[in-house]
Amino acid sequence: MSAEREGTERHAHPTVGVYLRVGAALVILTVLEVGVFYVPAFHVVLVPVLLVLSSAKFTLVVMFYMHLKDDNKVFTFLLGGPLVIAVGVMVALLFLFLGALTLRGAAGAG
Amino acid sequence: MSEARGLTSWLTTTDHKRIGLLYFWTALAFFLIGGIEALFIRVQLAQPNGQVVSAETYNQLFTMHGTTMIFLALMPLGASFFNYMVPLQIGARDVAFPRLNAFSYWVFLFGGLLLNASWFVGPLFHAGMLNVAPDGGWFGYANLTERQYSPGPNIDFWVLGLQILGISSLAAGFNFIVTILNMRAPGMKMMRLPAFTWMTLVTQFLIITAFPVITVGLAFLMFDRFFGTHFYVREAGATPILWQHLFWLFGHPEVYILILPAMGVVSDVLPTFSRKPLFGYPVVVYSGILIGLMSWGVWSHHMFAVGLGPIADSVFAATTMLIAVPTGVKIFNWIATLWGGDIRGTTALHFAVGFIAMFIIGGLSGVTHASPPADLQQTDTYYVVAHIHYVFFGGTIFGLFAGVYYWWPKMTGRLLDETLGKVHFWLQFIGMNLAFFPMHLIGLLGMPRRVYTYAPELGVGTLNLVSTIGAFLIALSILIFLVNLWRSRTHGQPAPNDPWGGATLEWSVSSPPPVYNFSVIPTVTNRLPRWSTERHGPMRDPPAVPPEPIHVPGGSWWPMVAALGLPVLALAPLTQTLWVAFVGAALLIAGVYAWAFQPFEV
Amino acid sequence: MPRYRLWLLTVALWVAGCGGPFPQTTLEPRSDFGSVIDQLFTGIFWWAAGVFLVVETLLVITLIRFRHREGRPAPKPTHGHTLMEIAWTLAPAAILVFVAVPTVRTIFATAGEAPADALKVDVIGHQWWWEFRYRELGLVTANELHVPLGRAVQLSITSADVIHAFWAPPLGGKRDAIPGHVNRIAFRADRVGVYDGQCAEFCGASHANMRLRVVVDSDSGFGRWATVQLAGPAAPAAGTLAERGKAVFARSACIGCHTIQGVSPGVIGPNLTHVGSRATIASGLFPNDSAHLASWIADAPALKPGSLMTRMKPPLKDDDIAALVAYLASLK
Amino acid sequence: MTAHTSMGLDNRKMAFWAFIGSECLLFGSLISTYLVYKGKSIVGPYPPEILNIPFTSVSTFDLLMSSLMMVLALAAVQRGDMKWGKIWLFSTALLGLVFLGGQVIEFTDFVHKGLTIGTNLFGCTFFVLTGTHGAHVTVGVLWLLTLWVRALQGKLGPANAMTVEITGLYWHFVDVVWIVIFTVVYLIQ
Repeated sequence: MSAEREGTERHAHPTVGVYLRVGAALVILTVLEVGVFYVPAFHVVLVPVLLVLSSAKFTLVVMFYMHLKDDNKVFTFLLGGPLVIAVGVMVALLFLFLGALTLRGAAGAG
Repeated sequence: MSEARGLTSWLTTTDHKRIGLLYFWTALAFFLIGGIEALFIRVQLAQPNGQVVSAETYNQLFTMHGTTMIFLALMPLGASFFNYMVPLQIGARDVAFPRLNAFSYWVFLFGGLLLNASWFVGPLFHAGMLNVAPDGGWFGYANLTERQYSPGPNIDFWVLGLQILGISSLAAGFNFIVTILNMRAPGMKMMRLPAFTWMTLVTQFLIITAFPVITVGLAFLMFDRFFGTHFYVREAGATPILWQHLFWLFGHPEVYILILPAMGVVSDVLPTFSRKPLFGYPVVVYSGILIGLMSWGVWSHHMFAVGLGPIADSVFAATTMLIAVPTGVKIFNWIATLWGGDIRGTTALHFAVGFIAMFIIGGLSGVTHASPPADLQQTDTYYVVAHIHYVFFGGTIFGLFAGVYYWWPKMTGRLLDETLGKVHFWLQFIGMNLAFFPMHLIGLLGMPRRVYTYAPELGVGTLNLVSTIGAFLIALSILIFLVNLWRSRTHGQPAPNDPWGGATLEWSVSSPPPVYNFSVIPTVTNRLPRWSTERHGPMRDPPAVPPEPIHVPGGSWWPMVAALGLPVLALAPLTQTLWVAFVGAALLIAGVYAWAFQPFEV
Repeated sequence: MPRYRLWLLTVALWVAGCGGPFPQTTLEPRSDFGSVIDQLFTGIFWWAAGVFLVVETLLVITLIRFRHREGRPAPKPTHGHTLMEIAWTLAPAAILVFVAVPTVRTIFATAGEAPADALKVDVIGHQWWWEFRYRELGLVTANELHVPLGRAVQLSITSADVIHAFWAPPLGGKRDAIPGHVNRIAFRADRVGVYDGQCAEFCGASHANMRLRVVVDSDSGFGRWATVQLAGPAAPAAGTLAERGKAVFARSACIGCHTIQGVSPGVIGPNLTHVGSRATIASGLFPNDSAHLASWIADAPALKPGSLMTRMKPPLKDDDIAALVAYLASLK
Repeated sequence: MTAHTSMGLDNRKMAFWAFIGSECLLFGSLISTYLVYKGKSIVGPYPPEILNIPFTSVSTFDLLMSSLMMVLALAAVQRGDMKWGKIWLFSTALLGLVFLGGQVIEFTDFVHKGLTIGTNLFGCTFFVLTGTHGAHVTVGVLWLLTLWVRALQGKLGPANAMTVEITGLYWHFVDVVWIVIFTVVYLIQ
């Protein structure tokens, strides 16, 4: 056996207690999201607040329920690489389509 | 442990080597079909006002030529080598998921057959033969492909066929990523992987990320055509440009999906025949990864004429030009590999060097249309046709032929004839330059691409005739290649384990390898295991007879049954018959369940 | 003419044996827009040619010098060289700077802006013909674009159906005609003449037959042309064949698609008010003479696959067609 | 069966993560399209007139809870507690079914209010995006029920914990996608 083989997989899964606490956090975050949506005072910052809250939920599920936090980094890479590309593509497309007016600038085509 | 024989054993096979051969022969058949389509195109254009085929037929020919060559010939020829060589190169007994591998092949075959069936099934749609093949171009620009402008089933075949082929590529992508990351022999660290395996890995990452995008684009088109949505319909407030973005988001990575495997082959062939390690191996690997990454940031350079605005044009021009850097680095490393070597001019080396020489031209003309204003004169003309053929023919096909001549003895146990091989090479080399070089001029002189006819006043008749002659030279060279393949069955010299003195693991087993590949899984201690360098001697080849019995997994029908569900599902919208959809779904689900619960040990 | 172009053309002529003229060449620009693109391309071409020569020479020398010879000692297993790697990473990057800077400069210079006094023309692509609308002059024509010499022209390009691309190579680069979008190009023609062009984006069955001509007139010539176009249609003299043709036109399906000012309002096909003044018919496919016009009217799809102008049902009688031809030819 | 692998990781699990990576691009493209076409509909109904936030919040809550059930099922199977393993697996599938039922009610309601897949760009993008998600949920429910039946037959035990873990990966990913859709489609109008 070469040194590269690191033996069988370590099962460093969280305990049921952690699962329950994460579940509670997810519920609270969802309540916050819906709450923010209904409070007029928040409407100025609605989009950034919602994006932060939903990323938090996303991260919690991926880290704890999908065990990425303690699992092999290869899995993080297999999710993270494409995720970065997907987000990059999304931002670029929004820029190309919605930013068209400013982007076109001198071209003035629109 | 002896190999099963007979038709059933091939239909149910899960052996990566057999699947590799199936891929090879199927892709070769499609390559010939695509080539015949190309000859029709060239005959039509041999002179102005050509009358050989009608406008409608011509549009089907160039659409099917592009689609066939890209999805049914070049990608699967690459896949044939992934299948056959990657497990051998990493010291594995098979891929990670042998049945998924069979599934990929069958899906590819059925998808290809569905696409090509469109040539003949016109009468079923109350149209003539040769009337309902896809005719919207391999790029299928909306809104021309919408039902309003393409009412027939032509585009339906294209959309459904590509969706099916995408599933095949995706399944193979997951399979090979896991195989390469997780099935390596002891000691085969990532930076000891042969360059071909590395480029395969990068290619698979591009496949699993790029294909979902085209899947979505095609799904929108499918919904527009069948279910009355308006994803690309201007009248509903949508824009057909969305299709172009989705298509090229996939399309540019696709270009590298086609070229990276060929680069990998060349990176393996050059060291073997110059008897020198690949120069700058880590740099070649990293530049391959970089090219893969950068291919995600350049797609809009296919759309400079769309009018995205000066800022977007500048950004995409810059990223596109930057890609030339890692590509150039690879070329310099290949030349440096040859430099100081003891170069044996085998056919495989001829093709590998031909790849470099021709790919340089394709790369440089690529830089000329990375510049948006210059591209405004070049895009959609024959200049770009010249460019893509220097990249795909001079590049990918030369690279893959290098692979064929290099690995044929390993795959069949017979050597190909070197004299015929060199005749093939030189004819193909001259033919391709005759066929494609004049296209640069034809384009600059103002002939657009995808035209079934052109006016004599354009002044490009003679150049087109030269190009047509070149195309027939290529056809002749391919005939010689086929003769060579055929003759090798009976006249080819039996191949020893290692006819070339290769450094990588595939040469340490018999030709063709036993069904279990390695009698003993090798333990790898360095990057060139079979060579002696200043630091180490060659490793010992595994014994010819396994010291203990090796379990070889049996075959399975279920991957094929599940795969068959997909074309049947596709028939439902094509024929507007609902019950067919249920049959297809039932086949797919039954196949998957039976497969999941069938005992299968690797 | 820059030297490289002479060289290129020489090769082309030598191969072609006939040697042009090349009415759609991109290598002899006839406008400011065409010229800046040409200069940019020339620069990049020389860089590319230089790199091509250096690298291919290096490759060939390597192959000759290190070809297999009996008794050659085993090669030294060199694995790489960091400095060289850095060098051949930086070298192409440096060259690209020389390509990128003029590129970006030209992008902004050719972004489609024209001076306020530019002649503005709307270009609308149709399957498979071109419509040109001169907004200020209030005139509409098809397939033959007239522009004055030396005056800036701004084209606003769009499409009525699928995506096309407007391209008149001697006058500059192409731009896509996209339904729902307007793209602009601007140019100033610098030589009187007739320049050919054609649709450059695949747009269906008759994509190859969607041609166009740009006529660059002298200032006075353009004025004369515009005056003629602005006038109403010529009324055929009583008792002539042309007058009968007008009657045939008015009672047959023609009026559903074609405009003749004061006669019919159709907008699906090209405006025919002054069709007799055009040099070609069927979007640049055929010369505008009575033989071609007659066969075009009789069966357009036979001459132009997929043409929306279908065969007349019931077919027009030969003498009706002759009358129609006379009428259309009279519409100077 | 865990064959010895070079990274010491389970093949199927690795393939599944690659699949999930691939799915990121699938949903990324769908969501991009939704955003690009946001506000481009020429005719109504428009999102604010039709989206029912309280209803969908309950669906979201339901799907989050199903994810919690899923991890509890995994934990139970891993420690060999097949009684609770079966209970949690079934609850997960049940909550998935409830979510699907909610989607059916939502879609029917929209159609009654005049929004079909062909009505406008909002209809196109909304139905294809959430429909694709719903199709994923459907596959997940079938998968979970299959596991549950296997468990009832006594064919699922701690030795198959990896199968349950992979099912969980899929299920959580479907949940995560919904988290994004809920925010992007429903809350950011």
